[in-house]
Amino acid sequence: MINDPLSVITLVPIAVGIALLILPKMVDSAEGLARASRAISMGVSLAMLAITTMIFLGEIGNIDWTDYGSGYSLTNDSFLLIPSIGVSWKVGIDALSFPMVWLTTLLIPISMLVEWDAKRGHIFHPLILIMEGALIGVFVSLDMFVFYVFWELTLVPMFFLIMVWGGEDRRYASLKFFIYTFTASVIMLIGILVMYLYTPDVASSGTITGHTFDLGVMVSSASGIPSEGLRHLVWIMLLIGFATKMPSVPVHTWLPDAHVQAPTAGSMLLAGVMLKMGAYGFLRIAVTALPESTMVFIPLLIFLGMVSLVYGAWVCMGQTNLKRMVAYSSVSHMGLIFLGIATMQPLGIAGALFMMFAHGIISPLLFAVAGAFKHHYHTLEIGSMRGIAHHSPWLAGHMMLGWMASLGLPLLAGFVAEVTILIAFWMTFGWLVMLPALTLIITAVYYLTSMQRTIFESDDPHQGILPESLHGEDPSDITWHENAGMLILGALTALFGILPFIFWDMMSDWSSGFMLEYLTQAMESEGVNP
Amino acid sequence: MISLGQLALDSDTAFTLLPELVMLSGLLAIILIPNLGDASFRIPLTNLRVPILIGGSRFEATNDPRMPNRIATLAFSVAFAASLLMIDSSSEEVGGMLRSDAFSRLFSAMFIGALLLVSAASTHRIPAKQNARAPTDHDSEATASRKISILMDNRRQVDFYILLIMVGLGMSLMAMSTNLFMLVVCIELASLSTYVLVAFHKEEDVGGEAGAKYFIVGSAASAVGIYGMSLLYLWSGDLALESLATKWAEMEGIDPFAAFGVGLMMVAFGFKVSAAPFHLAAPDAYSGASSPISGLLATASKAMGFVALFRVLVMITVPDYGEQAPWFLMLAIIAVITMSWGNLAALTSENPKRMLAYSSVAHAGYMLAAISVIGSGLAGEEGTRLILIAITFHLAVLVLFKMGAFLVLSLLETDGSGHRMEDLHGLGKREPLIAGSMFLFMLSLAGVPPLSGFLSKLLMVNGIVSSSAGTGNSSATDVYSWMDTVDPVFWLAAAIVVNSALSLFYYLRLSLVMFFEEPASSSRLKSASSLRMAIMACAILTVLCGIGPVSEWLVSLVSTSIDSLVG
Amino acid sequence: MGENKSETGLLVYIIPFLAIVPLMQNQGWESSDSAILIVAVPFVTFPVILVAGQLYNGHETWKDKLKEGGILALGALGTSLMAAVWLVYDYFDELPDFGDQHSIVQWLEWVSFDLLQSDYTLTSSKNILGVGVWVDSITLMLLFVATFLCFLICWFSLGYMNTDPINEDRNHRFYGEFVLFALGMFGMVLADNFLWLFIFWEIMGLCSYLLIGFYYWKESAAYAAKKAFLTTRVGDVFLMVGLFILYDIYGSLEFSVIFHDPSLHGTVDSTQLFWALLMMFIGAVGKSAQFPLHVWLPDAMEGPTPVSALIHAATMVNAGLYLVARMVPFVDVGHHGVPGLEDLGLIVAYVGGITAFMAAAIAFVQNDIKKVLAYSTMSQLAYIFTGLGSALWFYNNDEHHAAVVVFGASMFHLFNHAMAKGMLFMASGSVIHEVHHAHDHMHHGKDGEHGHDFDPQDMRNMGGLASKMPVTATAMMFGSMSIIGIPLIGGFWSKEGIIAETWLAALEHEPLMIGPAILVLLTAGMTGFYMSRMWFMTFAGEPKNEVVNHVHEETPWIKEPLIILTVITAFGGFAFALLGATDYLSSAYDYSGHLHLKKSTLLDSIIYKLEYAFLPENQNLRVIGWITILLSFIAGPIFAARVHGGELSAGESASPAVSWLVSLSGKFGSQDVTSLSESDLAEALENRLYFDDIYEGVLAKTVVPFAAFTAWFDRNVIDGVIKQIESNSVSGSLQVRALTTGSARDYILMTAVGMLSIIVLVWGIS
Amino acid sequence: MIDPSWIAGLGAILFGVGLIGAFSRKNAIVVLMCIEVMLNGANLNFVAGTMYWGGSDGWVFTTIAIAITAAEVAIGLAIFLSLYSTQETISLDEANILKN
Repeated sequence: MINDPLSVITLVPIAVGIALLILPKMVDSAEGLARASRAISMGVSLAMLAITTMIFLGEIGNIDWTDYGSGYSLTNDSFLLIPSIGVSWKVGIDALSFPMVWLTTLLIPISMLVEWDAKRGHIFHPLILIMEGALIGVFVSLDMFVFYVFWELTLVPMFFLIMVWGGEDRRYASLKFFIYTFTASVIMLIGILVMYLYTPDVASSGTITGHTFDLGVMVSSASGIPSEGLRHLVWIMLLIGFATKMPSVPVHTWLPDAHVQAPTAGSMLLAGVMLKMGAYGFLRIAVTALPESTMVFIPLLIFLGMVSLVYGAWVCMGQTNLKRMVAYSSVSHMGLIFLGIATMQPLGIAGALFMMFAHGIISPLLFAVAGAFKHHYHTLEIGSMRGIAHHSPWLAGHMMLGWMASLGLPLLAGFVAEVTILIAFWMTFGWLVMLPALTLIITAVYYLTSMQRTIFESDDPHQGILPESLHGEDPSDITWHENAGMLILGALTALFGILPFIFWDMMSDWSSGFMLEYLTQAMESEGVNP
Repeated sequence: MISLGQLALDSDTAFTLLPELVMLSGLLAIILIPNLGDASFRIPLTNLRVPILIGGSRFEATNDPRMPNRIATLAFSVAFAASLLMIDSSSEEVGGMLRSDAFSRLFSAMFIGALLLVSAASTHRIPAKQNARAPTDHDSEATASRKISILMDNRRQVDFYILLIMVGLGMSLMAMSTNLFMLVVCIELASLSTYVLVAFHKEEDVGGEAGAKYFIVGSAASAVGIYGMSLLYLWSGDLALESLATKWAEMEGIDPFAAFGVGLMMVAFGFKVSAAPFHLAAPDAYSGASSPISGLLATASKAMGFVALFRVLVMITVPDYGEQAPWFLMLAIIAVITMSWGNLAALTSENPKRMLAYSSVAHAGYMLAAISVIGSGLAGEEGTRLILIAITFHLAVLVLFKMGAFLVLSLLETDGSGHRMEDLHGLGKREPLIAGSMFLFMLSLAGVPPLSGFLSKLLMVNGIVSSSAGTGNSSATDVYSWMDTVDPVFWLAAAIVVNSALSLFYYLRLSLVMFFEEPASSSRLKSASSLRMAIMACAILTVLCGIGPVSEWLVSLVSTSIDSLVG
Repeated sequence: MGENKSETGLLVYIIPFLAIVPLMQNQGWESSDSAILIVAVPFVTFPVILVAGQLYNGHETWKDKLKEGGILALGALGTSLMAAVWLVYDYFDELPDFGDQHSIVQWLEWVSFDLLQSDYTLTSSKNILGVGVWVDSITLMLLFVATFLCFLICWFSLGYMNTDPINEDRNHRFYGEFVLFALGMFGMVLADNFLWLFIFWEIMGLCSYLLIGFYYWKESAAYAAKKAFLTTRVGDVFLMVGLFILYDIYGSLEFSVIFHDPSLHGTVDSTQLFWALLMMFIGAVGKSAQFPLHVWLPDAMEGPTPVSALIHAATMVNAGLYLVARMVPFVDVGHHGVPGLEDLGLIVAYVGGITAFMAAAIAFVQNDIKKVLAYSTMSQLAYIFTGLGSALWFYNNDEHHAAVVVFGASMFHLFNHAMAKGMLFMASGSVIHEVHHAHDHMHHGKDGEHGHDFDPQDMRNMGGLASKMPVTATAMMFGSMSIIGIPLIGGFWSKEGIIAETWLAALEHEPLMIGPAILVLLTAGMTGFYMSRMWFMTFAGEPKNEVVNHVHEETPWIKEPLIILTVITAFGGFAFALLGATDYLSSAYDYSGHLHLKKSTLLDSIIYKLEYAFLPENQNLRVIGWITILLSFIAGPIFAARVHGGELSAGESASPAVSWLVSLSGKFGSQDVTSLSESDLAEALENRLYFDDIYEGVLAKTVVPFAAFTAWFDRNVIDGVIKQIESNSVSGSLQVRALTTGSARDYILMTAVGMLSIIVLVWGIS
Repeated sequence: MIDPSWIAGLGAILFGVGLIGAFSRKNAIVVLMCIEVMLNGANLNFVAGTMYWGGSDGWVFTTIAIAITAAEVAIGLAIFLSLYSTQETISLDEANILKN
C-alpha cells in the first residue's frame, strides 16, 4: 500500500506540523488552517496510528514479528543525506523498536485528546504532531546521525510545550530540561564519534571522513576499537546520554521539574515515550555495540538500577506534589529496566522491554490524572483536598486504576514486566531480589497514601474538602475528552496486563535472538554466568 | 618575486578578479550616480550652458536616496554569484601576490554573502529618507535645518555603502593573498573600514565610543601583528607564503625570530577572530554598532581572521605528523580560555547584542580549539584537512545563523529597541515567524541538530576526536589507564562539550523571553520587507545546511576549497 | 424505598444470565469448557456495572429495577455458581488420579520465554507462564463455597446495601467491586499454577482495599483500607519472592509439573525449598491475617457488612489457607516430597496457635459486634493454620494417616467456618441494619442528634433482640454454635480433628508441638466464651437502649440467605462430616491409595465417624477430645451466660428456636466483672495488645522521616549539585563580565599581557 | 654602514616603548601616537631586513606601512571626534558607557 511506511510516519507528522505552524503566519489566506489545525493534527496522528496498527497486523509489510533472524523490516532504499560524512536516510523496525513506535502513534492522539481544549490549540496540537515525528524517528532510524538528530529534535517541541503551556515555574523547568538532557546527549555524541572513527574505511563511497554513520556498521565495528579502556569509555559516554534520558539516579533531577511544570500532554509524552528512548538507545547501541563492556559494567547497571528503584521510591514517599511523586515513580520504574537488562537472561531483557511498553501506557494515565487534578482543582498538593471522589468520581476511578497499575497490580500491564524482571533477577542475583521486592511495598505506600489524602477522607459523605486554590468555586468532573483519553489508556493497561502476549511474544523472541547474537559470547569471555 | 607593478589588467585577469571588479564598479557607481544631474556649465564669457553629468540638481531617479543601497546590493549580489561560480574554476595567479582558487573564492563568497545580507538589512536599518529637497530661500530656519539634516543623512548613505564595499574589497582580496604583506594590508583595508562602520552609528551615544575602542585596540593589535610580520621578514627575507613555508620546513630547531613573528601575528589575528584576551573590545563594539555591522564583525570579519590563521598557521607552520607546532600549546590554552570566557560572560548578559558578541567569542574558541589540534601534530594530512573543512564549514554557516540573529535584532532596532533583553519579550506573540527564526538561530548557535550549527560543531568535534582518540594506550584495559595515556588534545572535545552545555543556557534564555514573557507592546514591527526576507533566507538555509542535499553541497564545496588550500 | 414489599419479582432480570449455562450445555460444551464462564461472566459484568452506574446514576430504572447494578451482579454470580456447580457435579466423583493429574483445560499462554542456561545456550523449548484450571477436591470445595457464598451475600446485599440511604447512588461501586472480587476468588481457586494463584490473590487484595474503603469519606475507612492493602502487600511481596525461588527450582510454577515430583528425583535442596515455602507462608500470613500481620483485619470491618461477611470472613482470608494447603506435596515424603521441612510445619502451627489464642483473647473485650466476629475469624483461621501446620509436619515425617486426617479436618473446618462466618456476618449485618434503621426512624426529623453519638454496631446498645429478630437470632445461634464447636454442629467435626491431631503430634512425636497444642486447646474454651458473650449481649437480657424496642426484621432480601445458611450450618456440617467430608477433602493429596478411611457402607461410615470423634482408640485423643468439648461447650458459654446472659424483658417472647437458650442464659446467675474489665490486661486487650500502636509508632519514627530525608536529599544534594553549578556559573559569569571594564586602556593592556604570554609560551617551547 | 641588527634593535625598542605607552596613557590621541611608534618599530625592521636580505621589498613594505599608518591616523582622529561629540571626552578611561 505504501512503499516506505516508516518514512511516511516519521516525516509526514513533522511536515504537517511545521506547515500548520508556519503557513497561517505566512499566507493570509491560510487563516482557516489555524482553526482547522487541531482537527488536522488529530486526523494525521490517527492516520499514523492506523498505519502502525496495520504494520502490526501484517497488512503492511507482512512482517513475522517473532522471527528475530529476519532483522529489520520495512527498510527503505537508503537515501544519502550527507554522503560526505556518510549520513543516509535509512529506516527499519524490528521487535525492539516496533512496540515503541506503536506506542508513540498511540499516545499522540490520546494526549491530543486529553488536551483537546488546550489554549492556543492551533499551535499546541501541531507541536505534538512534530513531536510524534521526532519520536518515531528516534525509533526507526538506522543511521546514527539521523538517530541523534531525532533524539535532540524531540527536545524542541517539548521545550515549547513546557515553556508555553507549563505551570508557574515553567521557565526554569524548560531550561533545565533542555540543558540537562542536551548536555548528556552531547557527551553521548562524543562516544558516537569515537565509534564513528572506527567504522571501516569506506572512502571509495565519496566521503571526506572515510567513515559512515550507518547504525549497523557502527555497531558491528565498535568491537574493533583497539583499546579496551576506550571501549569502556565509549560505553560510559553512551550510558551517560541514555541514563540521563531514562532517567536514572543520579542524573534524574531534570525529570521532576520538567514533569511538574509540563502540560498534561507534555508529561504524558515525556513519561510515555521520551524516557523509553534512553532504554531503547541503550539496548540498540550501547549493549549491542559493546557487549563486553556491558558485561564488565553489569555491577554498575545493577547499582544504578537498584538505586533508581529504591531511592526513587523513597523520594516519592517524601513528595507532597502529586505530579512530582508520579515523576519520581517513573524514575523508580525505569530502574527496573536496568535491572532487567543486567540479569542477562532473555526473560529479564524481555521483561525490561515490556516494562518500557507497559510504563509507556501507565505513566501517561498517571500524568493524565495528575493533569486533570491541576486542571480542575488548580493544585497538585497532596493533602490540600480530601474526599474529592465525591466531586470527580471518574477522576477518582482513573486515579485508582492508574495508581494500581503503577504499583504493579496483577492483570494490569505493569505487573507482567515487574514479575518477569524479578524472576530473571532472582535467577541471576538471588537474594538481592529482596531490595526491589521490598521496594514494591514502598511503592504501594506512597501511592495509597496519596490516594487516601486526595480522593478519600473528607469526613462528610456529601462533600469533599476542596482545595483553597478553587476559591470556593465548585469543581467540575473531568471533561469528556479527558475521560475518553483516560478510559482508553486504562482499558489498554488492562488489555496488555491480561493479554501481554500481544507484544510480549515479539519482545521475548527478540531478546532470545539478541542474546544469542550479541551477548552470549561476551558473557562467556567475560565470565558472566547466566 | 613579481612586484606589484607588473599587474596588468588583461581580460583574463579581469575575469579572475570579476567579483572584485564588480564591487569596484559598484563603488564608483555609488560615488558618481548621486551626482549625476541636469547641471550645466556656462562656458566662460558666453551665455552658452553646456550640460554636464556631475553636479547640479538631481534627476528623480538619481535623487532617490536609496540609490546607494540598491547599487551596493546589486554589486554584492553579482559579486556573490560570481564568487560562487568561480569556486569550481581552476586556480589563477594574479600579479604574483593574489591567487584566485576555490579556497579564496569560497571565502570571498562568504564575505560578500555576509555583506549582501548587511546591505539588504541596512535598507531599513539606516533608512534613507524620501523627498529630500534642498532648502530654498522661502524656508524658515527650522525647516531649512531639517531639510539640511535630511540631506546630510542621505549623504551618509553614500558613505555607508562605500565603506561596505571597501570592506568587501579588502576581505575578498585578503582571501586571495599569497603574500603575507598583501594579506596584512588587505586586512587593514577591511579593518579600517569596519572601524568606521562601527562608529558610523552616530545617532546613538555609544556609536562613537564603540568605534573608538574597537579602533584603538584593533590598531594596537594590528601594530603588534605588523611588527611580528616584520620579524618574520627579518628571518626569511621574503613574505611570500610559499617561501615562508619552505623556509619554516627547512628550519633547524625553532628560530626565535620566526617563532616570535608568528606569535605576534597571532595577536593581530586573535583580535580579528576575537580570541581571549584580545576580544575585550569586541563586545563593546558589537553592542555599540548597528546590528548588521555587528553581524558583519561576527561573521565576515571573524572569517577573515581565520583565513589569516589558516594562511599563517597551517600554510606556513604546519608541523609534520607527530611533531608539535610551537604554537600548539598557546593556541589550545587560548582556545579553552576563549570559549569559556565567552560562554560565561554571555550567561548573564542583559543586552542581546552583547550576548551574541560573547557567543561569537565562544565560537572563536571552538574553532581555535580545532585549529590547535592541527598544531598538535596528531592530525596528519587527512586530519588537518578534516579540521579545516570543519572550521570553514562553520564559518560559512555562521554567516547564516549568526548574521541571521543580528538581523533579527536589527529588525528590532528599526523600532529603536533591541538593546535590552526586555525588547525581545513576547516577540513570539508579536512576530511569530521572526521569533521562530530567531529561535532557530539560537538553536543552531547552540549546536542543536538538525541545524547547520550542529553539523559544523559535529565536524569540529569529530576532527578533534578522530585525531586524538587513537593516541590512548591500545592495550589499556580500563578507563583510567586509557585516560592517562590519551593525548590531552582529546580533552578539548570535553571542553567543547562543557561549553556547549553552558552556552545552551543563554541561547535558550533568549528564546525563552521571546515566547515566555508578555510583550510590552503588541504592535507589529516595521514591515521591512528586504530585512525580513534576509532573515527568512537565513533561517531556511540554517535548516537546509544542517542536513540533506544542500548541506552536502556546502560540505563538498568546502572540501573542494580546502583541497585547493592544502592539496 | 419500598422496603416492606417483596422485591423478588426483580429476579426476573437475572434469568438471561442464568440461561447462559444451560445454553452452553445445550451447545455441547463440557463443564471444563464452561469453567471459563465462572471467571469470564463476572469479568464482563463488573466494568459494565461500574461504567453504567456512573453514567446512569440516579436513573429510575437503574435504581429500582436493577438495584444500582445489584441485579446484574447477582445474575453474573448466579451464572458463576451454576457453572461451578456443574463443574463440581462433573468432577465430584471422578477426580483425576493424582499421579498424572493435569490441568483440565488451558486458558491462556500468558507469557512465554527462553532462558539462558549455564552453557550459554537457550532452553530448547519455550517456558510458559500460562493459566488453566486445576481440579481436585479442595478446588471443588472452595469453588463451591466461594460461588455459593458470593451469590448469597450478593443477594443479602440487595437488601442491606440498597436500603441504606447513605449508599444511595454509590451502590454500583459496591456491586462492581464485589463482582470483581468474586472473579478474583474464583480465579484463584481454579488456577492451575502458583503465579496465577498469586495474580488472582492480588485482585482480591485490590477489591478488599476498595471495599473496605467503600465509605471513602470516613477517615477510619480510608485508613483501614490502606492498612489492609499495605499489610497484605508485605506478605505478598514475600510470596512473590517465594514464587521466584520456586520457579528457579522447578522451572515452572504449574501444579502439574511441580506436584508430579517436587523433589526432582531427590535433587532439590531442602534449604532453598524451605525458604521458598517460608516466603510463601509469609504471604499466606498476610492474607489470612495471622500474627504478626494480623493488624489489618479488625480495621477491615470499616467496610460494609456484606463485605466483611464475604471477603474478610468467608472467602478471601481463606486464600492463605489455600496456599498453605497447596504446599503439602512439597513436604509429603510419601510421594516424592522433600524431607527435612518439618520446621515449616512447626512454624505454621506456632503462628496459628499464637494467633488463635491472641485473637480469642482480644475478642473477649470487644463490644463492636463486627469486631468480635473479626477476631473470631482470625482465631478460627488460626485453627486451620495450626491444623495445616500439623499436617505439614506429619506429611514430612511420613505419618501419613495422621497427616491425612488433620489435613482433611483443616479443610473441612475451612468449609464450616466459611459457611458459619458468612452467615454470622450477615446476621450481624441484619442486626446492625435494623438497629440503625430503628434509630433513624426514632430520631426522624431531629437533625441535631442524628446518629453521631449512636453506634449501631455496639453491642452495649442492644440486648433482648431475640424477640425482635427471630430469624437473625436463630441464624446467629447456629453460627455461633458451629464456631464454638458444639458437638454435632458443623464446626465441631473439624475443630475436634485439628485439636486432637495437634496434640497427637505433640504427645507422640514432636515435643515442640506442645505450644500450639496448648494454645488451640485454650482457645477452644475462649471461643465458647466470646461467641456466647456476643450472642447473649445481642439477643438475650433486657434491652440496653430504647432503640431496640423499635427494631423489626423487615428489610427484604436479607432473610433468605440467613435461612439457607442456617440450614447448612446446623445440619450440613453434621451431614457432610458423617458422609466423610474430611476424607474426601484430604483425598486431594491421598494419591497413594493406601488409606481406606471410607467404610464400606454409609452406616459403617457414620458409626466410624462418631466413634472417631467421641471415643477414639487412642487414649490421649480421647482425653483431649473430651477436654475440648468440656471447655468449649460447657465452660465458655456458661461463663458468658453468667456475665451477659439474662431473660428478655417482660412481655417479650423469643421464637421457639432460641427461646430455650435465652431462658437458659439466665439460669447461671450473674457475675460482676467490672474489676476484671478495668484491669491492665483488659486495657491491653482493648488496645489490641498494642500491635497497631507499635507498628505505627515504628513506621512514623522511621519511614516517614526517612522519606522526608530522601526527598530533602534529592532536592538539596543531588539536585543541589546542579543548582550549585548553575549559581556558580552565574557568579562566575558576573566576575568574567566585570573583567570587561569598558576602558580601552585595559583592553590594550590585556592585549599586551596576552602578547607577552604568547611570547613566554613560544619561548618556552623553542 | 650601520649594522641591520642595530636598526632592528632600535625597532624593538620603539615597539616596546610604543606598547608601554599604548596601555599606560589614557588620552586617545596619545595612545594613537604610541601605536604609530609601534608601527615605526616594524618599519625599522623592514628597513633592516631589506638591508640584510637585499632587494627592494622592504622599502615597498615600509612605504605602504606608512600609508597604512596615515590612513589609520585619519580614521582615528575622525572617530575620536565623533566620540568627543557625544561624550565630550577622549579619555579612554572615561568613555565607558559600554562595559561588562
